[in-house]
Amino acid sequence: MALDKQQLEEMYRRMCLIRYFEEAVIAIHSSGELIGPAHPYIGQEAVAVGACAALRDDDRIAGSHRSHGHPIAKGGDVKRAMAEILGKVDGFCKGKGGSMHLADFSIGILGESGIVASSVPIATGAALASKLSKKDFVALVFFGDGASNQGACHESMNMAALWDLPVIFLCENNGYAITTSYKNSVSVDHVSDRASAYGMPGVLVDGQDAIAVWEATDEAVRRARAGEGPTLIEAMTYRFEEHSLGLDRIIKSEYRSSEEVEEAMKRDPLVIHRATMISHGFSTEAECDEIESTVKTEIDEAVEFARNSPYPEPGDLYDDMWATPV
Amino acid sequence: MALDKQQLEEMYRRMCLIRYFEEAVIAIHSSGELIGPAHPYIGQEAVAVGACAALRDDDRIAGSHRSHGHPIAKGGDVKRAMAEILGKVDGFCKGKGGSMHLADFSIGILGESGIVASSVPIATGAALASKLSKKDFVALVFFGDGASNQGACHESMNMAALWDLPVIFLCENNGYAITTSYKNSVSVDHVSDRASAYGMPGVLVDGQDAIAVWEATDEAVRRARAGEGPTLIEAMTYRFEEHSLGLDRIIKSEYRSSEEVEEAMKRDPLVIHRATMISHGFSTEAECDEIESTVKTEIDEAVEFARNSPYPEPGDLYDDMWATPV
Amino acid sequence: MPVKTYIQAIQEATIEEMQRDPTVFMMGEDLRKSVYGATAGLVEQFGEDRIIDTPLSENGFFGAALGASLCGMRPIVETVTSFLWVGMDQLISQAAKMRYMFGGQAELPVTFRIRMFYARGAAAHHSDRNYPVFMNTPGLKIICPTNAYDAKGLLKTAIRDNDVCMFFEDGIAISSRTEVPDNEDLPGGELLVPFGVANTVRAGSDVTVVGIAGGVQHALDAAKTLETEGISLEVIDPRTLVPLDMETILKSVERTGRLVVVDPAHKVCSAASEIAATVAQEGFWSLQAPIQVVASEQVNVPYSPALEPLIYPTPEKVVAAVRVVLD
Amino acid sequence: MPVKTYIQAIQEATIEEMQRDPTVFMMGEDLRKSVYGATAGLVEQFGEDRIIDTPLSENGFFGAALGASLCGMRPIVETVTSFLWVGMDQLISQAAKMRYMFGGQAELPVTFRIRMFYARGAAAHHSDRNYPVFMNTPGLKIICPTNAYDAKGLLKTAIRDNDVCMFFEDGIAISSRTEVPDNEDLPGGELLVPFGVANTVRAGSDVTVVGIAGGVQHALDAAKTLETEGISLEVIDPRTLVPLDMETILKSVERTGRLVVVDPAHKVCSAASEIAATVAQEGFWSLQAPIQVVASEQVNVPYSPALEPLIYPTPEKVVAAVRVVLD
Ligand SMILES: Cc1ncc(C[n+]2csc(CCOP(=O)(O)OP(=O)(O)O)c2C)c(N)n1
Ligand SMILES: Cc1ncc(C[n+]2csc(CCOP(=O)(O)OP(=O)(O)O)c2C)c(N)n1
Ligand SMILES: [Mg+2]
Ligand SMILES: [Mg+2]
Repeated sequence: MALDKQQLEEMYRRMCLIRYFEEAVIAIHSSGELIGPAHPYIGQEAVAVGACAALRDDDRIAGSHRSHGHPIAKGGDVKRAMAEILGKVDGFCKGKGGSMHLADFSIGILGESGIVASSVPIATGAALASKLSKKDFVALVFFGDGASNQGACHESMNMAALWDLPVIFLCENNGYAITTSYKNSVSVDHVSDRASAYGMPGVLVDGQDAIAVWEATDEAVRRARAGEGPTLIEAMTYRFEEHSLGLDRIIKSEYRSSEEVEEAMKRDPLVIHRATMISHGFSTEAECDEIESTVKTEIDEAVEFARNSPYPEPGDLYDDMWATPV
Repeated sequence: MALDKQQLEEMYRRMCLIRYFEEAVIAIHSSGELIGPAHPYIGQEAVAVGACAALRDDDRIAGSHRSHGHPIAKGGDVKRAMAEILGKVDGFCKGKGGSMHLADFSIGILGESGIVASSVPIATGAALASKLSKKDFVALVFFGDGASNQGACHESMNMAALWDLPVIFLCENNGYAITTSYKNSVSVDHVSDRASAYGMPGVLVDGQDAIAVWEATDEAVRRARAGEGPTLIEAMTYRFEEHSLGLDRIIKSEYRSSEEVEEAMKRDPLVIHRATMISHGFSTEAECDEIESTVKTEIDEAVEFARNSPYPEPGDLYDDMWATPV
Repeated sequence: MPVKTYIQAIQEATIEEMQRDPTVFMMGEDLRKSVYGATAGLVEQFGEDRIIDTPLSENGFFGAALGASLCGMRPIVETVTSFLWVGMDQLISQAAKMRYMFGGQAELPVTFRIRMFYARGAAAHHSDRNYPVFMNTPGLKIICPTNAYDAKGLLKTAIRDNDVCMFFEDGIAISSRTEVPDNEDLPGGELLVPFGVANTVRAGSDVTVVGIAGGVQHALDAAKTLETEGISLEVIDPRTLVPLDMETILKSVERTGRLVVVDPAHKVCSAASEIAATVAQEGFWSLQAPIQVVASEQVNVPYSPALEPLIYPTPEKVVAAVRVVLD
Repeated sequence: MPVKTYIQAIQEATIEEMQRDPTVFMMGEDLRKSVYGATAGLVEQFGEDRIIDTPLSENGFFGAALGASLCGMRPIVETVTSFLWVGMDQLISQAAKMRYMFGGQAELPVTFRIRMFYARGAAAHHSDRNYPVFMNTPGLKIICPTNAYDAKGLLKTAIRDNDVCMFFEDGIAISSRTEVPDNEDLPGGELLVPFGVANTVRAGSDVTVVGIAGGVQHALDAAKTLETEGISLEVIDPRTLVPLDMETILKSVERTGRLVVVDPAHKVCSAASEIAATVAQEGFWSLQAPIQVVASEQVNVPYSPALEPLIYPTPEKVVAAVRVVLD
């Protein structure tokens, strides 16, 4: 393993950040403080964190609707993330984007898309910019198993392969698109099986194991930076919560069995990562506990910060529409 | 070979029909009688004819912008096709569609699309109707190498494979999308290599050999009718003319070498088919000549018919907009 | 008379039409589990062949619905305004144009049921009110029911119609409840609301207020407020935007001389603009005051609960517009 | 002063901006062989990295252009109106919304150069005049140059602008020739036409005629015809539809009291409707006659040369409309 103690602990810290962040969002939502949709990332933390651990600050990421985890994994400030979700001025987007749009361009977080798969071409374009401007940053886009069926993915992968773009297509296969099993929406066994149709490597990886995701991404990043082109990675993961906050009120019938959910939850990515750190002698139980409790405080502070941040003023409505106002 | 003399001769007849039809269209265009765009099918006749020879009248086809050949191969009336191209009332579409829209629903010609790849989902839906209504007709869609890069193809192939739809995706790889070599637009060696990404058979076939195209299509039709699902066929072919009538005035620089064009034109699908018929003892030279001359007359008559057909009246303008007028 | 929600009305219309005609079937995302609420229990009743869950491929399955309709089927497609952009090619180049382009050969009995969310913190990506965009290209019928009665009656008409119908389900109207008669109490035994016939929801004499989609309720609320001041609004709900019953609107303006149009869509090139322009052309001599359009601010939909409510029409904005035309 | 075609003007603007700024590059189909005429020789001059031929994947490469623009590049995308539908998701959900949605972080200096073919027998699939559709969703600048001078000056402005610009190249205007000054004869050394400033192409006193895209020429032709009868038209070319210089239009209507708007787009929810609606709201008291809109018939574009010409505005239709407003 090429990761050292500090890196592994930072990964653990970020996974905890995401987990507690999401738990806070769920609590806030059920209190009625948050009205819009929000899609918890709980259960998938190892994917975002493993992938972003292989990236530099100037590498770009783009995400999806289920995208609280991605910006946090990339190093985004949880205070500003939480403020955004509450629609406050101190949010990443001054409250204009919300849960599905947590961007921080200053550290390569190009934002997410509520329209499924719509950020895949955007990330491909970021990689094109890297190539054209002879920089060596890479772009990585997170998208779901459901998203993989959109034409936007096909077009982007074809272009990226044709032009050897430094882009990583990271499909988070959590088994479902809302209630639709990926077995009923993807016509082959694995999304990564489709890589060969573009002439790029397709890598299937355990998405509950942050280190495995890091390894696959690290190799894809190496390829990308070396000008060898794109990689399609499929991380098998699971969403522990319902599709979206509030949707549990709508989805009454079962679309996944409780046995399946229970089984999947046994492979908690935080537990797995913590166990690896300890069993390999990188960290002690106490050190891990310490990380957890620091993160808990950080999230409490983020909620506090977000709650105290003011709402935008009516006069802010038209700001940010145009670079040169019309 | 499972084709008999009559079938082979009918195939030859249709290939000649297409060839002479297109030559007549070119002549008409250069005389200035035709102003809109038209995309000659010359050089690709074996694809349409070979494929349609495997179809029944109630099977559906859909095509592209380069679609004079497809409806003729399916048995469409050349008189009405020519009248349509001249914008006359006796045209298939009463002059409202023109060169890119030669539909005759009564014999399964669902029409074409000027928007590249846009008829691929339509054909997929026709196949869905076949399945849902428990009929056994199949749908076949012709599209180009360029078209294969559109998201619409990806989405359609995935759905067709998922639902085992009786549809045949027939990619006519004529090497170019206008001036763009397919090597610069498709990131793998062959479009048919992409079939495995959907879990359907991918068949690469010599598109200059009508019999080879028929064989591949016939097997795909068998599969489709048996409920075994879709097939992707890639027919390697070549367009002998410029992309579009009139465009030769625009495309001044070479995008394909004259050697390449000459080499390709040596494999004229009409010559190849005629030679097969004769060498296998199905038909004599005289019989083939006879077919050709009958067809020539037929096309002359079609031109005559089209020229004599009246233009639509101004009062026809709003007809056919709505089933129930607004 | 039983009171029903908008969603119930939609579900009833769907069930009745599916029972009546075996070629009617549904396509969409997560229909079987009824994520958008109007398809609960349908798969149990009609089977998987008639309630089809599609992959996330709007352009692909919109087109597949069109293709199926060309071969004798009558698909109902469920989707959301914001996802229409993804399938726009099939909607404009095929759905709107095929019939004409093929000289009338193509029958396209497809109904797109389109949920229109807004005003609930869903941000710019899930708050489109884009029916005006589909009015520009001829070939699509545009239906905007504003209550359960119309939702049922118009949906049944749409499913039976042989043209492509785009049925916009206003996210504000969706929670409303209206009286919807039982079939046995109806002459003819069923509820069918014709296209192109506006509904004068409230008769009045001072100002004509045309409400579109969620705008109708704002108009009615404004009417109530102004009633207390002795100002009488005539509120018209066009119900369908293509075809559009301009006659009813023009006749009303003839009497009132004043027009306010309320449209939750973005103002520029909105349905409200179209109605205003038509009245400025054909009803000009009736007008005694400037036409007022109350539509959404020309700004993307902000997420923040502090900003989003500012952009949409409200009863207060309608009241203010009425005061302008009466000034 | 040298006379240039519209296409030459576009090519000149492109070359000047590419020379000036190394981050400007082009993406599109068959650019290197200049299938649409305005990119001839560019790949020889600027290399394959700056003149990129894309696969047939409009949604994909529109999005890639946007993504590249977020990382410091300034793409010019060449396409055709009718292919915009295919890439609509990227245009509406991303291009129009990203900047606002991300609180101003996203700069999107992308120019879409969009060829607008019509009136040449290309049938319904290749004859869209769809700029009004892009006016409804806020976030896109819409530019409609009607002559070579404006084409050059507005394109240069668009390429330098940090917002998404949609530059519609009218297929009728394309063959026109206009005087375009050489750079050395210009103060500042280059031709830049600002957005949001309408051009009063012809001063007049009886009727204000606003022409959009190809409509300007019809208005000018009508003006010539009517001049002989002593009727004086003021012809205004807004040049950009977003931003739209309503002030110039309203001021003109204040003087003439009469308005005709000529728009080759389909009439319903057109740019003409929007202008008419705005004048009916803000310029009402100036109006002395009904506003007349001369736009395309609300029917799909027929292929037949016997039908197609019937649907578009013509000078004769403009003359007839002017007679109505003077009646
Ligand atoms: C184009 C589009 N279609 C439909 C939706 C509604 N929708 C939101 S998330 C989702 C499922 C996405 O599934 P997947 O890509 O697997 O991501 P996951 O939710 O599992 O993380 C759907 C259908 C959407 N937002 N955009
Ligand atoms: C969506 C779309 N983009 C671009 C075009 C312009 N165009 C017409 S034909 C064509 C090339 C098509 O290539 P291919 O699919 O290989 O078919 P071929 O012309 O070779 O038969 C292009 C780019 C179009 N009609 N539709
Ligand atoms: Mg998923
Ligand atoms: Mg080709």
